[in-house]
Amino acid sequence: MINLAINVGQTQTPEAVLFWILGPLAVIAALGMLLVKKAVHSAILLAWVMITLAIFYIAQDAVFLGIVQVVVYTGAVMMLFLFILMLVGVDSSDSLTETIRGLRPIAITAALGFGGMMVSLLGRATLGRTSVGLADVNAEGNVQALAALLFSKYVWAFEVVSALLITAALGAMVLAHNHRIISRPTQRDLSTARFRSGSLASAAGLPNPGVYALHNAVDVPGLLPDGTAATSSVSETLKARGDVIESKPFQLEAREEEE
Amino acid sequence: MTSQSLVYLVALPLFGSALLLLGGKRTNRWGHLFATAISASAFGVGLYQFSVMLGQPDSQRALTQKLFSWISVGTFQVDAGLMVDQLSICFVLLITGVGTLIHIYSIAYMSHDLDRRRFFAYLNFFIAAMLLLVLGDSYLNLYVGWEGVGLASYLLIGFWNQKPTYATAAKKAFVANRVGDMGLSLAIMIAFATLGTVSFAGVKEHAGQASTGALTAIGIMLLVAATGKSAQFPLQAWLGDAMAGPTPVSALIHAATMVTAGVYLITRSNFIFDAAPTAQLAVAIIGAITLLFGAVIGMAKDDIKKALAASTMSQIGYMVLGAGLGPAGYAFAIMHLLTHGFFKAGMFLGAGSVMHGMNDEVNMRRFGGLRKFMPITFATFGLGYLAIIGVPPFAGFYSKDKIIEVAFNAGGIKGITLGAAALLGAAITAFYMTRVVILTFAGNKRWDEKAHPHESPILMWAPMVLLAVGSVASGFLFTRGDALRNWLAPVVEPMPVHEAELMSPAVVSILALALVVVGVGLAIIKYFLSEVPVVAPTDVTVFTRAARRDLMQDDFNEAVFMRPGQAITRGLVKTDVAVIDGAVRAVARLARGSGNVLRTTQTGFVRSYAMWIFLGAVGLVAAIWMVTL
Amino acid sequence: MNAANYLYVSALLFTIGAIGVVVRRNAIVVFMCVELMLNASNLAFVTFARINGNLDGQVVAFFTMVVAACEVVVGLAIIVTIYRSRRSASVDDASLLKR
Amino acid sequence: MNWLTTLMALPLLGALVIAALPKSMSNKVKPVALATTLVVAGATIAMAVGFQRDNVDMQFVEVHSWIPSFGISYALGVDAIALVLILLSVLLAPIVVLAGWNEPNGGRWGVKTFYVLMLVLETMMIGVFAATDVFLFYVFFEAMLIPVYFLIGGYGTGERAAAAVKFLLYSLFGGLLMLVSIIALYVLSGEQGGHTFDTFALSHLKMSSMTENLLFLGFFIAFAIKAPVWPFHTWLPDAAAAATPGTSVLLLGVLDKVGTFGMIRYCLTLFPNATKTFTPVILTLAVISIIYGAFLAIGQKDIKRLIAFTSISHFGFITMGIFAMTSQGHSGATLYMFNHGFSTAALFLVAGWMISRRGSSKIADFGGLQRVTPVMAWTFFIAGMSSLALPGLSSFVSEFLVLVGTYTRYPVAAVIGTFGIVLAALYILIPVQKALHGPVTAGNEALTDLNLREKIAIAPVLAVIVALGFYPSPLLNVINPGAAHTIANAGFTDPLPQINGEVGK
Repeated sequence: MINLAINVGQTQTPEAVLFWILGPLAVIAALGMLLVKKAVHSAILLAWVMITLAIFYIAQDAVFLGIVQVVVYTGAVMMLFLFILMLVGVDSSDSLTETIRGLRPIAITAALGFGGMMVSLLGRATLGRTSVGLADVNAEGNVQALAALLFSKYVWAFEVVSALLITAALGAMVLAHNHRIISRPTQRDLSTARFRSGSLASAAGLPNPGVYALHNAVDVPGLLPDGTAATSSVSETLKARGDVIESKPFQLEAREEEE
Repeated sequence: MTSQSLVYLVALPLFGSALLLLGGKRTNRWGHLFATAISASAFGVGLYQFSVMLGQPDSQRALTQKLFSWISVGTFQVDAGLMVDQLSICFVLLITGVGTLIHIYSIAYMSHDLDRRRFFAYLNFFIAAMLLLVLGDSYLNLYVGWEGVGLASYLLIGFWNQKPTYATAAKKAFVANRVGDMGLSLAIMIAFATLGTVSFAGVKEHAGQASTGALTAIGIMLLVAATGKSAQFPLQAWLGDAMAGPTPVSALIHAATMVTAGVYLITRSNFIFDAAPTAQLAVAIIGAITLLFGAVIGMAKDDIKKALAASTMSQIGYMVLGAGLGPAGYAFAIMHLLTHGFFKAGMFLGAGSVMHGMNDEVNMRRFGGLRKFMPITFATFGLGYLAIIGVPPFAGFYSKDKIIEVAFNAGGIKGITLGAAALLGAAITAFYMTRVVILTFAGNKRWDEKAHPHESPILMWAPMVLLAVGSVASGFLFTRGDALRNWLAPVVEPMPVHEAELMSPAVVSILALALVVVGVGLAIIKYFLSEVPVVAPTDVTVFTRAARRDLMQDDFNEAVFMRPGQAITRGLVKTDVAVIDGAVRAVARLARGSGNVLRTTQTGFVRSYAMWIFLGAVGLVAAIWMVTL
Repeated sequence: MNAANYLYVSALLFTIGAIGVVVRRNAIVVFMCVELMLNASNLAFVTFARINGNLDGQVVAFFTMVVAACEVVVGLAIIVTIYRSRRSASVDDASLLKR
Repeated sequence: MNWLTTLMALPLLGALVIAALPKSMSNKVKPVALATTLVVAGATIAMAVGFQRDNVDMQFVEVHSWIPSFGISYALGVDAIALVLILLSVLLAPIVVLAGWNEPNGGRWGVKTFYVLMLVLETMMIGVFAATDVFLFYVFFEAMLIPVYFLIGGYGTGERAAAAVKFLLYSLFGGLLMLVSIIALYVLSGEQGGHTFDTFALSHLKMSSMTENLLFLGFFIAFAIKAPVWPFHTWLPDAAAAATPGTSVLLLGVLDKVGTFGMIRYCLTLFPNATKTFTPVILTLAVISIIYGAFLAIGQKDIKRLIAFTSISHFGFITMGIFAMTSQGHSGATLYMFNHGFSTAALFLVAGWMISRRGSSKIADFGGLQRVTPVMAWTFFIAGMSSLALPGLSSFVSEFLVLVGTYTRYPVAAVIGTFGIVLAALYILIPVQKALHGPVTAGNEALTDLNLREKIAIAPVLAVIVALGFYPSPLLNVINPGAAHTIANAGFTDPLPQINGEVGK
């Protein structure tokens, strides 16, 4: 099935059709990335662009790369972005007005200049030959050819890159790890602290967020027996980010004393 | 004919002055006597040389002594050589003779001065320098003596330099001399460039082949040097102020010896001037102008020393005029120089003794009637006076009239103008000299209270008497059988006296005497018969006022040279600091300024750095784009 | 269809990525724009591989992907640490190096 | 026996000994310094005796390869001119140490550092004159600046830091220009035979006139800054006024001579045709320096700046002598370098003593010193006379030779130069009158006269000035062959007198 799809892609017109549909879309998506306010939206648009590129790779007989692009790059790296976005604040949007005076006009003119010149250069650049195409090279399959090349000519680069990956991983861990100054309180410490702290109000533990309330999200504080919100039930980071939703609407109204 | 003793003439006084200067306090007691002995011994050596020369036949009289090769670079060979010939022996005897007399005179005159040792050291140094000047066998040796004498006059004029005016006078004298020296060094350079040698013999030998243009240039430059040293017309402003020095100095340097160095230079380079008629004419003209210039100033000066200084300037004008009249005039110029040496030095010493008596009063309007109080001084001064105005039996008559006669005989309008100027000069000389004598010795007393004039001690009047004898007899001795002319003949090759002279000697003499009588009469009327005011009258003609201010020579010099010079200096100092140094400081400011400008690009925002990177990329692409255009 | 067309798309994407880096203030968006630029260059590599008929282009693209991955990991770790200490992911806040 | 290396090693040895002296023997520092300089002086005189006068090429030659890959060799050698200048610097050193006995006290660093710097400077002075390898010459040329910078900056007076920096940057700028030319030479020599820095080899390089002119300019501007020629002179008065008198003597007496020496040794020999093309310009600059320096000297209020400006005028004479290209001019210029060294040393040392006694360097603050301190006044007067080239003193012989030499080829330049001697009279006599003559003004009554040490220091200087004035031939006989050789191989001959050439005695 795959080969069929690939062969279909090879012929002249379907590739052009593919290109003329997906190309502009990718460019629009990229432009969208610039103009959209919310970071999440631009992340999504970037994912879209990456998928288009993957398709282009496959269209250009780079099947292995296309798959890797989808699986590794878009799959892992983009997801990492979203994960970090989650941490930093999904809805953190920054206003598009420019703070540094004079930066935007220069940037735009520079970009136009750059793009214009690149395009005109590419237009004028004579490649000297029509595209040779990878048919004969991928004779026994793109992956095998790539592997042969990778482990013959570029084996040294391959080893170095692997070392780089390991160091990157270690580096990220070191960077993101923050050393706890006070030791992590054990269960025993927490319970003695609950009972030793002046009032026993919270000795029996506090209601978890979302309990007794109509909204079970993690950012809505739980209710105390007397109906007021237990602020300590929402995690510190959410409170710091100010994402805690007002629990008033979810509180039970005090029922009139019928009996 | 070489001689081994010439060097002592210069070495002795040099050694004397060095010993006194370096000796310091220890030599105070006998310092002055030692110096006088040295000067006398120099005179002795001079006489010995003279006697040796007398023994030689006419042509080989010149004695030379080569000490060592002073400077020898490529073709520029100068030996430290000394030469005495007929011309320089006259000077040697004059310098050492009059010098010794003045040393004796100074013993008494400077007796109360606590720096006497230093004074005698300077006098000896002067004698040494002057002897080197006249004994040098090349223009460069002469130049060393020339500047040495300038330094000596600077030291002696500024002897009492604790008074600022005297120090300024000394500086003025040295700078004026230096301007003249510039002329002399240029002359030497032209001589070397055209003739390849600077020794007198060498220049004389090659003078024939050189172009008249070069010779005229050398002549003019020598004239500039002469005017500088002998205080002739353009550079004469310093002589009046030079009277700031002690009177023996004025007598020795500014009457007898140094100021005549210019005449010696012109006479010594007669071969150049004879071959460059225009230069010779210039010399005569300068002589005539200074002659009148000095005489006019002499009439208006109340300070006795300044009056005598002005008269010296005018008498030297005569000598330069004589020297400028070609071979005929050289002998008479030298004769007048020698006789002037006697009577002018005598008169200066007389003035010195008058000042000594009147506790250093110089204003003649404060003298009067000193005849009875200082008989010897009056007598010697009188004899000198008679000699200078040219009364027949005395020395002045013989030498000055001859110059006037030669001036007339120069022929043509040149002869007449120069002769007339000389005659007029003679008349004016008679007038102001009589004025000096009358104001000082005749008439009624105009002294201020403290003055109690007395005759000066023997050590002072003895030299004056000797000089007086000299001023009486010397004229007669020199002209008896043309002794001096024949003596100088080998040096100056006199032309045969051509008959077609404008006036016979007798006519000239009568004419001169008549004018002298007129001058004397006028002076007697003005100063002897009428009352002489103690304070100089102010309502006087513009000529007298001008003459009192030295015919505006100082104002002219200050307006043309000094003030513009100071302005240039101040301007250059300002521009140097502002422009050239400013340029250097501007470079420094530029560096710091550009540093500030670039600093503003560090905004701290990551995005602006990103922009710079992106602009770099754009620049790169643009370059590629243009290259592949 | 001439293979060079892909190069035009890659150039455009690259320029848009560049503007994004310069203009946007949120660190993560800037980071994404960098990723976009890398992808654009990967596309160019692949296209040239196809034009020149050998796989070197693809190998380089492959390596670029790996390096991009490492870069993202470390970059995001840095952004997190900055966020943790500074409570803001805006690029302009970290401007202590101002003159 | 390689003389030159030992000569250069001796001062360093002295410096080491001084540095090693323990705190307890700190009063021994000055005697050791004096002893070292005297030993070096003695050794140099011993070497000079062995110098053959008529042998024109380099003597006492030592060549050891230093950086073979670039063809740079540690090559030393001395011709007449270099020998004379080494003698000058080596003779001045003990005089400066003896005269400036209490100069180093009160500096930014200790007394030891002062003498270590001084001795290191002496080594470099010998090195710069003795180097025959252009690169080695350049190394010494730049290295010399460092000790002087610290001497001015650390021990000077007034705004010494600014003056030191200005001096350093100005000379460095010149040095860099020269470095460009040296590199160009290296490259050129690479094309024509092996890469070399040897002066002799380089002087035979063939190069187009354009490159030759540019290289010549590179060298000339560096040397024009060093020996201050008119437009590049503004650093000298500041440096001289700020430095201690001893340092100023070495700065003016020897360091500036490196500039004029460089003109003879490198500009003339390496680029003869360029010299011909640039001579008129340089002569005008020299004449301007003479007149400009003199006028500026007349207008100065500070005594050290005045002496500095007189030196600028004297350097104008030296440059004129060099580029007049006649044997008189050249011998005169070299002799002038030697004489000027001593006359400025005398002037500066006495001025230094006057300033240290009076406490101020303004000329107006002095007055009537003739009465209060006669010996000091007399030494200042004689030094002044030698500075205005009074005949009978050494400067006259050299100045007259320079003027005569210039006149035979460029009469106009010589005439304007001669006008300089009148200005010289002014710029010496005005301060002499203000400081020495006139009544004893306030603050000058209690000045003490020269003590024995100072008299011993100044006596030899004045003796040399007077002796060379009357009998310059021992020095002239050494200089003449060297000068004639330099001119001959620069392709010049003396202009013959205008009459038909045969020269009478």
